[in-house]
Amino acid sequence: MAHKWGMAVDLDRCTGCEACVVACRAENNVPTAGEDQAARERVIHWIRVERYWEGEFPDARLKFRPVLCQQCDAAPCEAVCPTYASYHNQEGLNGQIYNRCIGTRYCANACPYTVRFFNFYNPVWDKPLHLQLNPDVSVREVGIMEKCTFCVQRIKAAEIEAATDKRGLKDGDFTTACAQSCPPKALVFGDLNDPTSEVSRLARSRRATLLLGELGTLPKVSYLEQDSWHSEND
Amino acid sequence: MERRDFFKISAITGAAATLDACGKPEQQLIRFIPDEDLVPGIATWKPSVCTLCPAGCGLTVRVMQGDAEVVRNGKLGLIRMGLAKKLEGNPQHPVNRGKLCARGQAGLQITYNPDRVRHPLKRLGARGSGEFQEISWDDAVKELVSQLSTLGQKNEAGSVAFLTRPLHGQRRTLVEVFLKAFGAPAPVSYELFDEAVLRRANLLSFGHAQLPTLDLARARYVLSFGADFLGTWNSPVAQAIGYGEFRQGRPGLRGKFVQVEPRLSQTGANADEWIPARMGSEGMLALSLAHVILNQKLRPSSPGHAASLISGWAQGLPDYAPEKAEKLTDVPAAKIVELAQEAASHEPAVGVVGGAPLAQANGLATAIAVNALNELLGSVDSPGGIFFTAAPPFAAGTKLPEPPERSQGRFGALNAVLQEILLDRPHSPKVLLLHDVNPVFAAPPDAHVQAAVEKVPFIASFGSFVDETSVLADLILPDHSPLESWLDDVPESGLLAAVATVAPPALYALYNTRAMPDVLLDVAHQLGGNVSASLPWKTYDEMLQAAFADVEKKAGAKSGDIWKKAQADGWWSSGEGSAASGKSRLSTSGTPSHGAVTMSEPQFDGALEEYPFSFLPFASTMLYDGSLAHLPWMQETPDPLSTAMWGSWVEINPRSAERLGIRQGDLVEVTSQHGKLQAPALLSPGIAPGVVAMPVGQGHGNFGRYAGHRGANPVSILAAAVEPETGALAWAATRVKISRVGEGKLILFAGGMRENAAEDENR
Amino acid sequence: MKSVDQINHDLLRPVVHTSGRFWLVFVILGSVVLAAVGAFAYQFWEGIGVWGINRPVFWAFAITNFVFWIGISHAGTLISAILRLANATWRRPVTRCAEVITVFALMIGGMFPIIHLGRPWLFFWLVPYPSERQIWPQFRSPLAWDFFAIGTYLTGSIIFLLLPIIPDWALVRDKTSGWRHGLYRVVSLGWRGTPRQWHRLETAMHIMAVAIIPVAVSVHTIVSWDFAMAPVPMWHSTIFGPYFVAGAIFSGIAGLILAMAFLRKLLHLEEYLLPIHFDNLGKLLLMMSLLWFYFVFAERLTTWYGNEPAEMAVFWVTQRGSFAPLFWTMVFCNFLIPFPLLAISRIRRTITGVVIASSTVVVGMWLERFLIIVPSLSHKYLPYTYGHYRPTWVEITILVGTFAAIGLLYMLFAKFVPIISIWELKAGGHQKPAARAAEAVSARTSPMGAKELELRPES
Amino acid sequence: MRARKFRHSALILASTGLASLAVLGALASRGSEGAVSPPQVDASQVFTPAHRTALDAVREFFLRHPVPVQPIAYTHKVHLANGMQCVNCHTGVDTGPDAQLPSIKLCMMCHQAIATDKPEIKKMAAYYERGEDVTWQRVYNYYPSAHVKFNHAPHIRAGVDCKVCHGDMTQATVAERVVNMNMGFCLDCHKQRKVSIDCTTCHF
Repeated sequence: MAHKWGMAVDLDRCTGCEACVVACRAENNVPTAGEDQAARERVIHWIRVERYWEGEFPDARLKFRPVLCQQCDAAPCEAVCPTYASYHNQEGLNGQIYNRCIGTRYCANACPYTVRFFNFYNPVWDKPLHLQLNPDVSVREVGIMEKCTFCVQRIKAAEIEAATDKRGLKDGDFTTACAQSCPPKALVFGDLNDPTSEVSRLARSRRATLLLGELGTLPKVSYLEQDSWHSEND
Repeated sequence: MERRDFFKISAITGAAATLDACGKPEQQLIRFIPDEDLVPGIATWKPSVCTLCPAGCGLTVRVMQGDAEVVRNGKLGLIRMGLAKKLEGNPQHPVNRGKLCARGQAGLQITYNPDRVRHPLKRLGARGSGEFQEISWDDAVKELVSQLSTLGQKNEAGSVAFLTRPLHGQRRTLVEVFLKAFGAPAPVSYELFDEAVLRRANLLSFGHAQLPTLDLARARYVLSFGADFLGTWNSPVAQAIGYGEFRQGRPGLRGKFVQVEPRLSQTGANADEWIPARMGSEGMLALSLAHVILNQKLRPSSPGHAASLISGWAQGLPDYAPEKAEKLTDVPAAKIVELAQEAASHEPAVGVVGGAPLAQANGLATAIAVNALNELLGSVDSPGGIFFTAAPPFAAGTKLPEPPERSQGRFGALNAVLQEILLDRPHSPKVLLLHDVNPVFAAPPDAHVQAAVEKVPFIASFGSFVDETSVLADLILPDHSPLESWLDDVPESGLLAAVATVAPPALYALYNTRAMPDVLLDVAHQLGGNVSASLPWKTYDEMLQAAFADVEKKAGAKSGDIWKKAQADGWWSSGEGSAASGKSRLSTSGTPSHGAVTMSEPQFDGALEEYPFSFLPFASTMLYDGSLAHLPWMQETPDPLSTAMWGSWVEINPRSAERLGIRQGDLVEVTSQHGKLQAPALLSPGIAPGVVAMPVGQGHGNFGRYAGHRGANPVSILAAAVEPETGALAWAATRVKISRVGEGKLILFAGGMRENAAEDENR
Repeated sequence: MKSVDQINHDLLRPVVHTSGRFWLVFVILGSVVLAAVGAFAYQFWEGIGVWGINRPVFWAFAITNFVFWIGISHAGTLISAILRLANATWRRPVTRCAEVITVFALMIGGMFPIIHLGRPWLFFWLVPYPSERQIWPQFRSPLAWDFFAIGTYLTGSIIFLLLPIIPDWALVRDKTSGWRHGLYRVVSLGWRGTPRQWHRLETAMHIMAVAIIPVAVSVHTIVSWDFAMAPVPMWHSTIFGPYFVAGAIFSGIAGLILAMAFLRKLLHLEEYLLPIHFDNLGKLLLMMSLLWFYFVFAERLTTWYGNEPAEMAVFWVTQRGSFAPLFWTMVFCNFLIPFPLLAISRIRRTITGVVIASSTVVVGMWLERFLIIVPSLSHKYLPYTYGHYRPTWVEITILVGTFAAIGLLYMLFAKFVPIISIWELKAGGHQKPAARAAEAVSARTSPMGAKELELRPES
Repeated sequence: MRARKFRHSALILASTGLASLAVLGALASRGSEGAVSPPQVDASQVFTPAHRTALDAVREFFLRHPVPVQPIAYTHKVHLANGMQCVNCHTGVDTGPDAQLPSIKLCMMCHQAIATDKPEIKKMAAYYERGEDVTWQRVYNYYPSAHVKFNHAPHIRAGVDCKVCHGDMTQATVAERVVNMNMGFCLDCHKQRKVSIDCTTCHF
């Protein structure tokens, strides 16, 4: 059976530490925009930890929510791309084919999660910072849309490795950079078509919800909402 | 940095550079013969150690073949070498178990930082001018040796000061032995966020001058007094792993987490309940909780050693009845009772204290109060409570009980040296050695660090970067980056078993740098005599091996076994104290005798009338204490709460802001008795009206292109107040006033959110 | 009724005689256009980052201009086609001005989908052609639909414009000598005004007139679908098709009125472009203004009543938030100002009144496009990703350039083609085209009468 | 009239002629391009995927690869004739994504002794003396704007002969780009062998 890569985010575990954010930058050659581009709202973070305040002092509360490409099964970004740069592959990934992208930015508008990012200029790395670039991942040039790929390079590598020793992929053979780094294990990546995988188990949790699920985008990332605490006294 | 210039390079289709540099002019450089044979495109994983904070997490470095531009015997060329591509947690390491925090992962950018010092430097211009000239290692070392030996001849060996960041493992041993043999005073280690108060409290309470290990995974109720244990305090990764289990690791059982602090930290943001107690009153709250528990007999009162230190405990802490405490802490009496009952009724419940509450004049009392509360809750050295990790049986170095200097306030020690210099005492330092420490940035103005340092005749720095302190140096002997060096550490906390971490260099040195320990050994041998005799090793790894040989002897292992295993895995455990038993070797036998501790009101610098706000500097989640401000990844990763990037900000409660006519993003001036600074205001509902908070880390005058001249440094307006008993800097004991001065530049990742909030009110 | 000579003289003057003022205007407009081209070159070289767009506001000025100019283009063809089919005689001096606007506005508008690309040099990937990559454009994408819609519309309008020009070019050919004669000899495709030619021209024009109307409607509907197809607050709406078409015709008429006013002044066509024309067009404009207001009201009311959180965020940011000033300016420009000016017949009959109304409408309609695009993009579903937008000099230069460009193109056109359809005008002065053609058989005279024969050097 | 007619046609002819000339000129200029730029140190202090010159950009747009000039005239023919295998020097090709360009150490293993008198070998020995490696130029590589992540190992496992993509090296002296590896080339083979033609198979 074909794989169906998905992720579960346990908001009760997430501490908002943003280890995932940096892990993603390191893994996927996400360029550094620099101060003035940041001021122009052009920073690229394939995964971000959204935070929402609730209430005012002293009852103010904060909610963290890591948001990355939801890899929707009915992705609005795919249909609108005139060149198939954004498309759906057999494993349910929203492929982003950089070389095919002509930069209409239509996909970014169509995406309700605003998780698509654009290279407004050619990225630059002050030497020798470029030595850290991951050879397994493209460096995107000016005019190209980019977004979370579920670390497709890791998927491919794992598949090739599995094929080499003539076996199928098992749950936990590999994971995405963000999930790998997450200290409280808030991010769990895996195959949703494998009912025994941890991600499927979590996706079935009573706490599991979909982000903007009402839009019918069929995201493959499910969020496990925070539990509230109640002592057994009451 | 001049980005616009870079864009000038960009051309029409914008894509020619390939990662392997094919068909690019670099290809036309000469190539040097590679030192190592690698398989192209295949990653190898090498163990290493994270040195960015004291937690001592284990790393695996992803190394792949690449082409680096290097200078070999004067010629610029390419060499094919193994390059570090990514830092990840070492899956087997007992502290971080394959996980790694944001800062740790960004450590990669230290090695590849464009502003690294690439070869030894000798000062050209005036001190602080930053004009240096390249010299050879031989000359550099000769220079240092001559300076030292001249002192030796004038038998002024005592007037050598070694100023360093807190050292771990054998590095510390090496420096200590070196100075001892030379006849110089022990090294002075300094960092802003000093845990001396807690260490002292733990020494007095439990006999360990050591940070506790939190067993969150098994706790059911966590009461944190200002400890940012998920972000920057103690062993954040280990604690975050435990937190995950604490929340959802046990089916049907979800622990409750209460955070007591005046400003919601990243950790507090995850709490089920936030208690914004008055700054410096945390200890009183702890005592009040104890009072309720004792009074209502919620727990068998078995007064432990910590409890016996608290005056009035035996009488049931009459001064801290909830009603009285309410006046002291601003926490409603009813809430205090409720918390006490919850804590008592949910075993195991644990209290944690760290950070700002201890950076007060009453810090030690506060720490002991929480220790006592833990004893009352029966959560010391028991599952779901706090533990003290054993240390591996090294001969020299990190023996337990901790060397007393570990519970000495670092600021006190630093100040002592500075005073010597400023007052021209006899044997005041003539030679100052700096290692990876930046007191000019990280010490309050009244310490007059710069003035003192400038008075020292000769300064040598081992730093890899020219920062505010090392810019004053006469000689810079650049250290390898951590990934290029032999690393070792002995995690103080964050795990139950005694562990020794060691790792060989993950990659060959990119530049003409040398590891500080090797240089020190070289110097020792050139000095000869006693010094050279007490340090017989040629290189640091020999020394490490010797240390491990010692362990092997004790453990009765075959010589070389542990050494090899530790290198292969990146760590080795003696098994002493184990997760299974959940018991460490706690004994209050080592506790020094000490009189009763009386909890006192916090002392603030500045009159309430003139300076109405308590000023709370806090460790930045990304830039830590400022030592990571030179990493572009850290600059561009949004702060978890404010989403601010590339700058600093002043956090203030919307109500206070409204009263002062301050709007989001306005440039405000924060003034204390000791100085003023300007930064954009950030309105946050997560801070008490009487408090303004500011992240430490920005405001570097001289720390590379990414950190230099950006934001403001809150330390620059702090009072030089100390916790009297330890002499640790009381960095949370300053009052300030604040006023609007104009339009500020506040860069938020969630830049558009504010407007909507405003509109919500419009409706 | 003016004499044939008089008409010929007046309407051919601009073609055969070039004043110094022409060159002055030419230079001014030309340099503005050059500036815009320069700005684009800069963007092309540096990357689209030189614009003010950001995340999440990925579209702004470029797409606004695109929709705006496509809208303007609906002036012509639609109006002249309808008026032709309705056989409204007052249309005669107006039709060509209108059709010209269509063609040029389309050319300009059609450029923007390419200009706004991150990698404009790859625009041809929108063209379906078999390539070694073995991959085709994505036909589900509204942008691909745009490509075909605009392509069709442009071709159609060009034909629709050129057909009725042929007889006039023939006339110019006959009235001139030297290189001009040669040039018009080529372009007039050997028009002799034979009955068969007249008959074919009539038929062709009728076919085109009928065909172009659905095309025009479809084009702007498809343009509206660029937005309506995306799940973006206040975009994803069924009303967008008709809303855009109405808006298009609205701005189109306004554009036409302005163009006519300029021509009237610059080319001294006072006797041809009469107040009656402006009055009639003014009536049309009034109707469209009401229609536009109705659409806006319907759109806003349904949003507000529905009270869908994401949409309300956009709703409020336009009604009260940072975009409110622009929004209310738009309402003034498109309704509150033009409505009285056009409703009161005394003002409407004065050309000035109509012109003022039209110019506010042009501004207002540009704002409308902008307000459809930017507020929605800057306030999508997750408040964490809300954004701002400020244009840069590059975008502004390009915008100004488009207006200069259409002016320039219009001038040049008027230089090579009689801007008022001479033969139609004459025909208007005589009898119905069909009868005219029949008569032409016997006398072998085009409506221009015998004089033309004498003029022919061959005969 | 006739004269005028003639003038027009002449005018049209002339203009078209000029136009075509221009086009030809352009083509010719591209044709003459090829040899990589002379040795130079990369001055720029930054790494960027941007082109250095507009000409580079145009070349890449037309997918014209520079013709590499090898510092040493290495002949594949001779070495293969002597029974060496591709993988002997291009290590890693059967286990990983990339094929190694051998370092001079490998060459010198044999050429300490073998054919030391040959001029090219002398050249190499000179490199070795100077402690330098040979600056081999890669012959086959994708333009980065193609964003292709090609992995040799699976292809070799699938029994694709080296010569399918690299030509018959047993006949070649200095390696040249004899096979034009465009997307069509890859796709044809993949379709033929019924293996994935999903975009993310190669592009990511």
